[in-house]
Amino acid sequence: MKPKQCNGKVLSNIKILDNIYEMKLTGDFQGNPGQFYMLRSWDKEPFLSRPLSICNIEGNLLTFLYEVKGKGTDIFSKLREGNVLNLLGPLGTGFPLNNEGKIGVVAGGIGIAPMIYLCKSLKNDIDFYGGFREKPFYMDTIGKNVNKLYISTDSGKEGYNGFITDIFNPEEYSVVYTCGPMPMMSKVKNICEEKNVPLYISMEKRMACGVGACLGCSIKTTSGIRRVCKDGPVFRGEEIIFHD
Amino acid sequence: MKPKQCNGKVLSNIKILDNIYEMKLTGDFQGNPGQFYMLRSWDKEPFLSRPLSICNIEGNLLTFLYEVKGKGTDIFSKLREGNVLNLLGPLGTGFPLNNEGKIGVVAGGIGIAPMIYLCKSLKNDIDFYGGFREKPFYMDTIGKNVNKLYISTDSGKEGYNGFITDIFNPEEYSVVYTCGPMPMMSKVKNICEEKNVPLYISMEKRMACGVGACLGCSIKTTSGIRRVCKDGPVFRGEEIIFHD
Amino acid sequence: MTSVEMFGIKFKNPVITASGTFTRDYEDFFPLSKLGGICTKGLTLNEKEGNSGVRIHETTGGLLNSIGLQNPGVDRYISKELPHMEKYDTVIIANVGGSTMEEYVRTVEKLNNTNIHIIELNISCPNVKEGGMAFGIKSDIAFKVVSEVKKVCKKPLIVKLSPNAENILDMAYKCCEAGADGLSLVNTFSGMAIDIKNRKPVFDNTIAGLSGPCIKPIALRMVYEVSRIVNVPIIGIGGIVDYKDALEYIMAGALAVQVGSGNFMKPDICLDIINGIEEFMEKENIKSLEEIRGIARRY
Amino acid sequence: MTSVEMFGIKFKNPVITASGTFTRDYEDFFPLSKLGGICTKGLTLNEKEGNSGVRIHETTGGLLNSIGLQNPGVDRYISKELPHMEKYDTVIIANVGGSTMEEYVRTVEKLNNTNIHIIELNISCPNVKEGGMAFGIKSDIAFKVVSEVKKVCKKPLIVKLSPNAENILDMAYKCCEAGADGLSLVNTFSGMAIDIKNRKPVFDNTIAGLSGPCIKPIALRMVYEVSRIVNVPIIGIGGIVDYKDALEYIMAGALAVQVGSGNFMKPDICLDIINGIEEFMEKENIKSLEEIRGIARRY
Ligand SMILES: Cc1cc2nc3c(=O)[nH]c(=O)nc-3n(C[C@H](O)[C@H](O)[C@H](O)COP(=O)(O)OP(=O)(O)OC[C@H]3O[C@@H](n4cnc5c(N)ncnc54)[C@H](O)[C@@H]3O)c2cc1C
Ligand SMILES: Cc1cc2nc3c(=O)[nH]c(=O)nc-3n(C[C@H](O)[C@H](O)[C@H](O)COP(=O)(O)OP(=O)(O)OC[C@H]3O[C@@H](n4cnc5c(N)ncnc54)[C@H](O)[C@@H]3O)c2cc1C
Ligand SMILES: Cc1cc2nc3c(=O)[nH]c(=O)nc-3n(C[C@H](O)[C@H](O)[C@H](O)COP(=O)(O)O)c2cc1C
Ligand SMILES: Cc1cc2nc3c(=O)[nH]c(=O)nc-3n(C[C@H](O)[C@H](O)[C@H](O)COP(=O)(O)O)c2cc1C
Ligand code: FES
Ligand code: FES
Repeated sequence: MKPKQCNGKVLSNIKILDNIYEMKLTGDFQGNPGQFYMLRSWDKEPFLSRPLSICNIEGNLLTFLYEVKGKGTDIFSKLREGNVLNLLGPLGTGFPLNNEGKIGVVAGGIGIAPMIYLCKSLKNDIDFYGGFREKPFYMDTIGKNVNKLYISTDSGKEGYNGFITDIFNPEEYSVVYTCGPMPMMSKVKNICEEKNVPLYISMEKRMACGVGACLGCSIKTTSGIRRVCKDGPVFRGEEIIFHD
Repeated sequence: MKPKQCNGKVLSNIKILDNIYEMKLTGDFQGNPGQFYMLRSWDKEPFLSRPLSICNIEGNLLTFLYEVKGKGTDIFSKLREGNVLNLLGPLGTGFPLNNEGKIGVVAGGIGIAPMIYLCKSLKNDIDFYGGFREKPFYMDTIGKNVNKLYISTDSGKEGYNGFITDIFNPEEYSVVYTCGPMPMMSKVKNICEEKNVPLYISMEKRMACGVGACLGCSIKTTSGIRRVCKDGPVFRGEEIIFHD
Repeated sequence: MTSVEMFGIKFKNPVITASGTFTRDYEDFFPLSKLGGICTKGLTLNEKEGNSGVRIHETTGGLLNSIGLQNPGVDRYISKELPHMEKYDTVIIANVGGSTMEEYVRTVEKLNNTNIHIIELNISCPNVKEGGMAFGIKSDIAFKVVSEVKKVCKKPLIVKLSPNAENILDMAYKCCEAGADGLSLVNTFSGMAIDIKNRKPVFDNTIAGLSGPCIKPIALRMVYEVSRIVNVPIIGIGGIVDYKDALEYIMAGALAVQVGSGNFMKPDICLDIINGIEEFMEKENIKSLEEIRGIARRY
Repeated sequence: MTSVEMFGIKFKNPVITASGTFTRDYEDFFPLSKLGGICTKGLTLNEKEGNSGVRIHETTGGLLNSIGLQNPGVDRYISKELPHMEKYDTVIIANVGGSTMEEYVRTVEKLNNTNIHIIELNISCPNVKEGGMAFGIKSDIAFKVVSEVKKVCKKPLIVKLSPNAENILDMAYKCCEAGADGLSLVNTFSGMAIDIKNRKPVFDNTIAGLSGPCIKPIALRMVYEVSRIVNVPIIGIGGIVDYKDALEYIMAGALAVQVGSGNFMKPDICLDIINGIEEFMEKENIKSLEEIRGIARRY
């Protein structure tokens, strides 16, 4: 799928929880789970576009799930129905969808965003592990083929009180996919390696171009220096080097 | 009247003609004819606020009449009902309102903006001379005490075909007020000086602070270097030196 | 909590308004005594009318200015303006401009007998054609002018550095050697703009001074580098528009900061910055700015 | 109409993509043959992994980068990447980086035997710790490296100047004396940022390179000044994001321009700039860019 420049028109942009928002755009979109778009709804300031993962695509509807972190996401959160954004995408290399057997998905916080689309696109049986700080969110959207749903919260308000990796056991799965905070993903990697279960990790790094040109998002992997925006964001677990 | 920072909420923002807009704000406003506000409806970019003259104040309603010239006024033109602007004002020294006798007002193009409020505030009989490029606009708002209304257009589409200064004769007036393009005001000054009629000129210069601190708006006058934003924008005719 | 001290002079907080960007005209918007300090417009021996033509041109993230040191001259400033400034309970810094060595010396001599707390020597104004610029560019020339001024100066002497200096480290070092009690940096960057419609430079003077958030990364780098090699107090200047910017300068090694163009965005921006610093200190449990001053230099 | 010529090489238009900001990856978004030229990422003799840690940090009106010359090395570039680049009907400029005189010379020698049209010598990358920087700062050192490279270089040689040069005029002059066939300016400005939460510099390397619209007024001033004193073609670089910016550089004396960070805003921004220049020329009845090149220098 060749990426392209396109416009998206805000259909809805609603607060899900605290500073978590769901934005639905109408337009002509495509993309696979794990791919992302570079977005901007401004002219020259801020200077750079912001990468957001595809959280869902249905027909001409593209959904993003995002957390307000700084300037750019704050501007996004203020968009209203009818506002128009510039998009560039779909970008990057997503999750492989051709695995057999039962699949484990481990997501932390806003890291659930790409996993929603992933769960909807996979034909396999899925166990979903979602780790949250205060309260789980958006879990009603993960799709029908999710078998078991494990939830943890740091607060203990819902589900297991602690880290999701405490209750994650990869032994039943033919493959595991993960996206979330680095410490979580690092732990998932260790657990999967111990049990010899193949793992795919979705990485995050600050981006300028998003298309593979600037080398701003390079990371050192076991297979050399790779660009998160083009060679990733999804990498095989054994490629990723975490510095804990 | 001490200037202050305040907010204005857009009540309406409508296109009057081509790139001429009228914006009405609600808030707590004050000010005299010839005074202006520094406006911004953005965070850091563009960096500077934009000066606009008070076109009218009625109760809690402040009207601006503006022409879209560049970045800032373009952003203004896109504001919608309910949007909020930051204002600083009222700033500067306006027109003296305590003159006796019949008054002549000569305005060119968007230079009519402060003259609307002026005409509404004066108690005197007023003759209004309005020069326009293509078509006159906003002339229905100049108020009831305008005696005669002279219109000229460069296009010849309405009124006298030519410059307003061709048909302006100051002899009947005890004082003349003018605002508009420099060449027009320079001509008005010559005409008034010839006939020995006192003149007040509203000047324009790029501003940074708007409050008298940066000296960015200084002009050389017969009474020394003066700041358009604080000592003006209204100056006595004999002070102004035009470089034709 | 936010207070800092320089030359035995106490500043309520580290936020000072920068020369040429702030006057009493701002008192309509907030009590000026809340400021750490106020720095005057560049004063010269004689009155200056400043430059002709356009004086302000907005750029992305800042502005170019070509004011040209317009000021009433030091005598009139002392007699007419200073009495008003003295009413405020804040530190007053006199910024001194000039185009010859002698002019600097004589202007400073006049300020010796006033209640001004500190003198800031502007050896770097890019907007005066006759000269002045070279002082800020070549460190040997700067050394001479600072030495001469130091001989007569009875107030603490801060030298304000130009980012256009050929070698900012050498410049800083030489100014200190010549007797500077403190350094402030940076002044505006030499820049220009062209009016493509009229096919000529926007400014009558062609070159103007760039300031605002656009210059912050460069200015911060200079403060960081200079603060590693000198032992005098440093005032960080350049593109500060919020408390985070101010804290970056402090962590880079600045004792205080000056806010210039930011005042044009919001007349009481300095208050926001002061409050922001205070809140940050509370949240991070910082008792004195000394705890974080220059902390980023460890790396 | 928009075409320009340098060293007998014809450029369809004066818009070239700047080194390190543009690769074939952009061909998804527009036909690259529309470009005046493409400049490669800085090539070094051996492969370079680039810098660790954060590599990109957004600032007001631009960004800081600390890529650290990541590249596959000149040999692999020539064998693996160049064949793809040659498909495009546009001028290819090889940007050469290095940290020793010998490295520059040997890299250039390898490029001599390729179809690359022009070599751009980057004597100014601020992101390599071992050195390289001094070449771009001291004009005497630049003179040496340019002289050595010139001796072996069989392609037209453009020297890319650093805005961090102590004296940009002297630098330009010396590079021309040493044999530069053309000059391009500017590279990124040395800048930095501090992470106040973690109280340390954002970049592992502390210093990074500033680019984008924020630097335009300074870069434009340098192009203007340099173009007044040298006779070789000049490529203007720094903060160009629309056709008006490009025309400012041309009116300041540039023969062509390079667009860097602007590509990150909009992948086909160069097309917009090319079209904008064309429309401007039509509207203003300009037959050739020569008519307006350097026109603002009259003042
Ligand atoms: C491939 C990819 C997919 C992503 N998908 C999502 C998603 O679906 N939902 C979501 O909420 N977030 C997602 N993120 C993170 C999101 O891009 C950042 O939170 C966002 O860019 C922050 O921008 P800001 O302007 O709010 O913050 P600021 O701090 O003002 O941003 C400053 C700069 O840093 C960059 N930046 C800051 N934080 C991050 C970060 N964590 N990762 C990458 N760049 C960062 C910004 O892009 C910008 O260039 C994704 C990141 C990547 C790389
Ligand atoms: C005291 C005063 C009162 C004014 N009142 C009105 C009014 O009531 N209605 C109206 O339409 N216009 C008025 N103007 C002019 C108006 O301020 C400018 O047209 C406007 O600032 C242009 O901004 P921009 O961002 O659209 O253009 P840009 O060209 O993008 O602006 C760039 C910079 O130049 C400044 N600038 C550009 N043109 C002018 C100008 N003609 N005068 C002053 N600064 C300028 C801008 O403020 C800004 O700082 C007034 C100007 C002054 C000084
Ligand atoms: C309009 C204007 C006038 C200035 N006048 C002076 C001056 O007279 N003397 C001086 O030393 N610096 C002067 N400066 C420089 C500022 O004091 C400050 O060093 C510079 O603007 C950088 O800070 P900023 O980015 O916060 O504006 C002036 C700056 C501006 C914008
Ligand atoms: C991410 C990035 C990487 C760069 N890499 C190089 C490089 O390898 N060699 C070089 O000479 N310049 C490099 N530059 C500098 C640009 O070519 C250009 O000179 C500079 O960015 C200023 O132009 P701009 O403001 O249009 O970006 C790089 C710039 C950026 C932003
Ligand atoms: S963001 Fe530019 S290469 Fe990945
Ligand atoms: S705009 Fe600053 S003094 Fe008038």
